[in-house]
Amino acid sequence: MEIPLDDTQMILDNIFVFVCAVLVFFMQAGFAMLTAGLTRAKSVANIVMKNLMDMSVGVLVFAVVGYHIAYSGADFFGFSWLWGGYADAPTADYSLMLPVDFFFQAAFAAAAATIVAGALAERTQFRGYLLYTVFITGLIYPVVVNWQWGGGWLAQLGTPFEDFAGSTVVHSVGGWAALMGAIIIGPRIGKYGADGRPRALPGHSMPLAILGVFVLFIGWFGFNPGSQLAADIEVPRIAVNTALAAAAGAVLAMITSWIVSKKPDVSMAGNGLLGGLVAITAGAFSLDGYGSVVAGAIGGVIVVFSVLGLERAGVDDPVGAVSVHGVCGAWGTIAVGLLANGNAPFLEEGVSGLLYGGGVDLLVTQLIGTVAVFVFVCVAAGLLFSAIKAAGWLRVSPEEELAGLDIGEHGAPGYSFDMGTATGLVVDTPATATEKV
Amino acid sequence: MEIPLDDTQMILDNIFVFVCAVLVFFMQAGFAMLTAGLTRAKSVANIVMKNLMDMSVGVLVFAVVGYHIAYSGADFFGFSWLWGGYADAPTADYSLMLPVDFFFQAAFAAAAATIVAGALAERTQFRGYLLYTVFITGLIYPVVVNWQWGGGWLAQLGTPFEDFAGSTVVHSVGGWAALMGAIIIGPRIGKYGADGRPRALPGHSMPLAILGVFVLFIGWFGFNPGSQLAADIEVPRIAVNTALAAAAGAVLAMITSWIVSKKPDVSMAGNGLLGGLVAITAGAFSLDGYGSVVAGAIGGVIVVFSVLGLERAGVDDPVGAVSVHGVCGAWGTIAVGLLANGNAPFLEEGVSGLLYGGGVDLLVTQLIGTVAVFVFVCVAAGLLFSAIKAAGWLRVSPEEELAGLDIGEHGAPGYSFDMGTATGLVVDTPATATEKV
Amino acid sequence: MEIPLDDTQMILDNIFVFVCAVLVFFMQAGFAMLTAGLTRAKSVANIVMKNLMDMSVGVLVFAVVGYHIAYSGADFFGFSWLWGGYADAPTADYSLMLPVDFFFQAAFAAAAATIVAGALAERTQFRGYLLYTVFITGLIYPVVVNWQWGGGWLAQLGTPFEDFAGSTVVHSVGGWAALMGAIIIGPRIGKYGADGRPRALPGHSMPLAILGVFVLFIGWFGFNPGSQLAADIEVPRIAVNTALAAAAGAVLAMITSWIVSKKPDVSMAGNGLLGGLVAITAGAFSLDGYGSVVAGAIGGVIVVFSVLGLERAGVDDPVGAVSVHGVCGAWGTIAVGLLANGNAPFLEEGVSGLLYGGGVDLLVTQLIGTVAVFVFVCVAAGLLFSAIKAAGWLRVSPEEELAGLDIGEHGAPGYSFDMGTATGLVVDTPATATEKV
Amino acid sequence: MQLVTAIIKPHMVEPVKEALRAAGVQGLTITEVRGFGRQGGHTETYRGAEYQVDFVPKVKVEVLVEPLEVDTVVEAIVGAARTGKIGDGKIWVTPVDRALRIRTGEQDVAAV
Amino acid sequence: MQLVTAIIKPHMVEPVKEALRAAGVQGLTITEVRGFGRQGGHTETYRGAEYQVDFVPKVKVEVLVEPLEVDTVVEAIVGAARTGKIGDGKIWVTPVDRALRIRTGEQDVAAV
Amino acid sequence: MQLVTAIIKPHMVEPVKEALRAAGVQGLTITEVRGFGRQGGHTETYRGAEYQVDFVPKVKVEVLVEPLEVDTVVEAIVGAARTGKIGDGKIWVTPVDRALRIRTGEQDVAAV
Ligand SMILES: Nc1ncnc2c1ncn2[C@@H]1O[C@H](COP(=O)(O)OP(=O)(O)O)[C@@H](O)[C@H]1O
Ligand SMILES: Nc1ncnc2c1ncn2[C@@H]1O[C@H](COP(=O)(O)OP(=O)(O)O)[C@@H](O)[C@H]1O
Ligand SMILES: Nc1ncnc2c1ncn2[C@@H]1O[C@H](COP(=O)(O)OP(=O)(O)O)[C@@H](O)[C@H]1O
Repeated sequence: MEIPLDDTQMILDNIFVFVCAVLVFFMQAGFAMLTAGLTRAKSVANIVMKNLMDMSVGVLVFAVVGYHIAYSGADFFGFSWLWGGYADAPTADYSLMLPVDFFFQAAFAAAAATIVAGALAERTQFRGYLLYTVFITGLIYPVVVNWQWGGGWLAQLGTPFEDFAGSTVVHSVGGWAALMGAIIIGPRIGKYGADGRPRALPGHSMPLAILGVFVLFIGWFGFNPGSQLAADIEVPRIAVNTALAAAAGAVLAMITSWIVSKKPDVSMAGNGLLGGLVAITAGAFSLDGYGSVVAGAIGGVIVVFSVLGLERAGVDDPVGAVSVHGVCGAWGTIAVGLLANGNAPFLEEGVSGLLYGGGVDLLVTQLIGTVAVFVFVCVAAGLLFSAIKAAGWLRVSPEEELAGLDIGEHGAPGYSFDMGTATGLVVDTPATATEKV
Repeated sequence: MEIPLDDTQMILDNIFVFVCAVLVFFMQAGFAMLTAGLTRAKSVANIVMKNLMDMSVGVLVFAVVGYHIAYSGADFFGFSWLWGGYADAPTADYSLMLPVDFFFQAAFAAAAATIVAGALAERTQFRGYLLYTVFITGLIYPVVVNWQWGGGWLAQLGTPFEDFAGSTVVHSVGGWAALMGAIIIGPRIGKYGADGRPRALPGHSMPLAILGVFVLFIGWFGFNPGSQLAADIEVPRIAVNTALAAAAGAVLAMITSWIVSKKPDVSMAGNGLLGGLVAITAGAFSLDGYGSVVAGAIGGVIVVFSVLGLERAGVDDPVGAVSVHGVCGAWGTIAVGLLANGNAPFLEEGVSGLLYGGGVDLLVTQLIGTVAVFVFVCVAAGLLFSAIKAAGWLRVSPEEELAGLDIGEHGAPGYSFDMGTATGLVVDTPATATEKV
Repeated sequence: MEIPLDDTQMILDNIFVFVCAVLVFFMQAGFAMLTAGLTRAKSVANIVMKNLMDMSVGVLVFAVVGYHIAYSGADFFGFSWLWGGYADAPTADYSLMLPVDFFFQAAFAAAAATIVAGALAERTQFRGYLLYTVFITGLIYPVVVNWQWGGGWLAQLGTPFEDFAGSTVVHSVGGWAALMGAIIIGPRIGKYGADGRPRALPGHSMPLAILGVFVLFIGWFGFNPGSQLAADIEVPRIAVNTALAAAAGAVLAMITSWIVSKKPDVSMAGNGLLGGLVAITAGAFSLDGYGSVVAGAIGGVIVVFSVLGLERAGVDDPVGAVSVHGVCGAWGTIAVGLLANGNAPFLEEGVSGLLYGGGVDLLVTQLIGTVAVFVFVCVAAGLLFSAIKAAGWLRVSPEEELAGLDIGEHGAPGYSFDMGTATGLVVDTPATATEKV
Repeated sequence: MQLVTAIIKPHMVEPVKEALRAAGVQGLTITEVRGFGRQGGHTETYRGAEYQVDFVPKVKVEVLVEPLEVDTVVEAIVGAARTGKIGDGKIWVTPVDRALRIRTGEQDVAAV
Repeated sequence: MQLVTAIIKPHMVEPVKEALRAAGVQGLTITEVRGFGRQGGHTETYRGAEYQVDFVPKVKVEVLVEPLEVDTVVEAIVGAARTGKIGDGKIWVTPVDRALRIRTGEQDVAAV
Repeated sequence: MQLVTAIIKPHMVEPVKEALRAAGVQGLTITEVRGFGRQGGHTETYRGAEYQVDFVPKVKVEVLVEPLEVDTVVEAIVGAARTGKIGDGKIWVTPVDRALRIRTGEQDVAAV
């Protein structure tokens, strides 16, 4: 295909996707802060280091291997394109240049990789984590992308699988890998009492955690609208759907946690917003505003119960990665089969979900894709983490875990307050003795 | 109006406003960090939770009610547009699509709502705050928007009210609501000594606070340039005016605080930058570079004296929200009446302020708008907060306040440092005894 | 030159550079968090204040002086353009409007200025730092810009100096100024033991530091792609080069620190990512993907050895600013002379580096430029810091330094944790006595 | 010399300090501590799970006093720190063999 | 009355508290401290430079007990805190002249 | 046994530790504390308002020593921590009835 290089609309498409990709890369900062905030201070340097390195390693591995598996279908290694000359190579289907397509996809790959860090936090060896990163960005994630966005079997089903921005392709892949990792590595020391009941190991900083949530929220406006892969009039609608689902997820998670545990839990509300976002990621294009609110709201409810259920089932996921990305990703994918609105003027194809009179075809497809990815990722990640475990690279020693991974893995603590500044110089006191309590 | 859907300029306008809206939503992270940093650690989870939820609740309420009050003039409830089909609905006056207009306006509504959180920090019940959020995003803010941007009476004055991006319509609305809230709820325990003199209750983290300032600064480049509602050649000039005013505000607030209190105060300089931004928000289009510097600089000076004055008057506003948003918002609106430069080539209409030879007409209009909004918001917010107070939903118990709202409202502290990590493992010492001080 | 104001491509160019400038301004938040995280808690308010004020002062000084020195060649002071009428003034060479060009350049000037803050952290008087800021943004940086981007002698060499986005023009200027400052002010008390050997004074917060790294990473996608000064099809390729170099820098710095100090150092990996970015800044346009990986990877290795070498040489640079910006900036500039790929289809001019068969011409030019800037900045900054020192404005008293600059310079500590919240309420314990270690 | 040690509620630091100052005490040292006692802890909830926090924040106040003033000091503390609610804390007095001001080397009573 | 002070490893707080509770102790106070001892510190590396950290985190436990129960209390602590590895910590017992409950003014044995 | 407690300036921890080590001391425990005394506090300004901070950061050093070494230890601390400026701090010595090493159960002199 010849690209009209002087076409402003084409340039705009490329610039738009570039900007969206930057927003998606920004999500790395959000993941880092969220995960740091929801885990303990003694391993905080380790967790941000894992975030930093899964992005760095992931981008390189995806450049030479993953991207080619995902999209070429044939060439598994792609050193050649790095040589240059890729500037005016368009991708097959779109008016996008190859580099901008790679840039956007690499940001997605890094996001899929980093989801796992939180679920394995506070107990995973750094080298083991690096090894995992190589395989998820080089093999596991790319294979799933190939199935769908690479034009593979999911895209070729009678009723094609609809996963607009990756509820399943990105988030569930990360989430199910996180699930397998968390199961295979086992819970943190102290997570379960002698009686087997879960104990709270509170995250050390809610401001960092919620900062992370806000940053992820912002990044999602690159994730979903950018997945349109063109600057067109659908973009605003996709953004609104995304915002509505996020808001609904946060509100419903807050309400649910309020009912379940008598107080509105801060980190649950944050997880709920993210659950709402994951839930709308598959359907950001095909749902209407109502559908988006419903998908997000149910995502928010699901997150709370999923977190509690996994905890009771003995899966220790300190940040709720499995629930937010895995479970809500599955829900979001299935939600398309229920709520896709093909009747609204904006969907020319007219593919609708069950509740909008489209019959069960789409729903069945969505279920097939969801289950297929679940099975594939669980098997692949299960083998991967089992191999890392067998090599003795998975879990740190109990001594190191109790002391925190910062010193053990990286040589120095993540926080070092000077004497006299940790507690500040200010004693917090009411003004007068009459205000005694 | 028929929209030419294949028009790249029209697409560009929509994409531009979308990107600006994302920047405005990013301000939520800025507000959260600023407010968290300038308040005490024991209520830090509560304050970030309030920020998270006013955005989430605000977006939903604005979607179904507020947006329609603001712009329809007739339909107060707007469930129908959520059904779909809104994709190619243009707004009346612009080439913007309905969803992008909503997305941008929703970000503004969330900003107006969240301003109040800081002023009421450390003592407001969470449920009371939620209730307030519903009313400001669903009613109070939309009514003011309707007056001006909705084409209401302010826009229809002989010399129309000029509030480009919302010094009054957004910031003063938040600021005056914050003022009424702070008055009605009363100061924090310990803020005033037995002698009635104000005492400092220092914010717990300057890095978080200044991070918030930087994020808000960045977000403002969505707020002001985006308010042009089109990607045109005025955008860069609006951005420069915004940057100059922010810089002048920060520098002047620093100098003022240096003179007033012998040291350049960090949080005041941050407030000054924000005061400069609020002060240029009304005039970002109609002022020239000089005017922008002057408006911002005076904003920076005002902030310092306003903060001190309110404190002495018994109004406890931990983060300076009333001064930054209310007072500087009023100043910025009036500044347009003084400094609008209709002589420069860029303003075709040629409406000038008093100091640029335009006479008093514009100034009078600006004063009318400023006062009208002040009166309306004070009455409306006054009623609202009084009602919440009467319901017993406004203030937490003294016991809870002293212990911090994190545990009382949300069940767990916002910070949980492990023993041994709070203070790090590193003793901060000079190398040798010869460096004794 | 008449600008076709109705040309959508021209508007797109301006909007694109505006968005990139916002990303570059966002780097200020990154610098603030990085520098705060890598220094001690007792001076944290001071360091974020310095970041806030160098941006604010820098923007104003650059507006009235620096920008005109940089680009006019004649008019050293530029008050007039602030009057207005600058809206439709195009810059000479590009289709950019004057305000967007200024906005972008001002963000660069602020970045150059703020680099120094980290190297002088924890011991520099605030007023001395302000004075420095005026001179770097008003004189030193603009002169170097004039040499190259202003069309000065570096741009007029036979083989013109190639510094696409400013490895030398921006980063080395900041880095060498930081070097001179660090030498002239001397190391922090306690940095060197009685035996003269360096001691670690660990930064107080790795999460803040790595947050800063991520934010800088994001900002760089404004810095490099924006330096194309047009929305064209080269932008995505520049972005990919930037991402590859950053990733390679992080990975190689991690590996190098792992080898050198037995553990993968978190802050070094962060520095390495930044070193990779600085190293690709000069060649983001002219290198291919391989070259970018190589340039970034070597940057990552250099950073580690440079940090260690400077420390041993007695230069105390708490955050590695000299190594990241100065040394990697020089490397990146020279790398263009080695790795520029003029053979790939995307470079019409066909200027290649030594290793790509282009001979030594470009390499010689690059060395000339690198050395010239090094000499000029060292002399100019040397004089500047010596003068500030002679005036007694450079270093705080030992008493103040030991107690931290927050109280001494700004009157209050940067952190104030309430009693009972600093350490949280939660005792971190394993569940059972059987897990004794 | 004697050392009076008191465990009090954190927000009582200010009134206790003022009461001691009024009683003529010229110096004291405080430490952040956490207490377990009759007051009990409280239940917190994090991510939907309840957990028991047994320790509550307290502040330890230590005052070195000459024997004759011990009663005054104890009474001053009690007077300022008592709310009558459970958890007000404890005071204990221990003997001190020797006291010394580092700056001057002054001993015992002259040291405080 | 006597005051039993123990320096223990931070993660021993919970078992020690449980052991003391089992031994009938109704109250105690803990403080975050840092210890220097035979256990030695450890080497850390920051930005490529090694440095020695001499102090390790410990927790101080203070229990006011009546003289007859000192042995029980000491044994309870030892039983719970001993791992046999270097750094388990110390216990010391000091005399208390007087003890008092702030809330009620109860003295000595009645105060604990 | 005796317990030597010293309140010193935070940046004196290192020299005091070295002096004690040189004097043969094998272990000690430090705690972050805040002191009120003749040194006075200082005035801070926050958001334009002045306020008085009465407490200054100090570090408490505790050393368990056998009676014969008390003087050596006290002198070592004084020698390292004295600057002659107000606020250098205090030392006090209290009797210890019993001392014990948790790891081995060794008692008294053998425990330190
Ligand atoms: N036996 C004890 N030894 C040491 N400290 C104690 C003891 N008993 C109580 N405390 C301290 O005193 C505080 C208050 O005791 P508590 O029993 O809760 O209430 P009250 O002082 O009103 O009886 C506790 O939090 C703890 O710090
Ligand atoms: N002489 C001492 N005085 C006060 N505290 C001490 C003394 N010796 C040891 N400690 C404390 O006891 C802790 C453990 O001592 P250490 O010598 O490391 O191991 P162990 O208790 O197994 O002999 C130290 O970290 C320190 O806090
Ligand atoms: N009576 C006291 N009881 C307990 N601690 C005291 C007493 N007096 C002073 N201190 C502690 O000693 C520190 C230094 O005392 P200060 O009076 O300021 O100076 P100096 O020790 O030089 O006389 C105080 O900050 C406080 O921690």
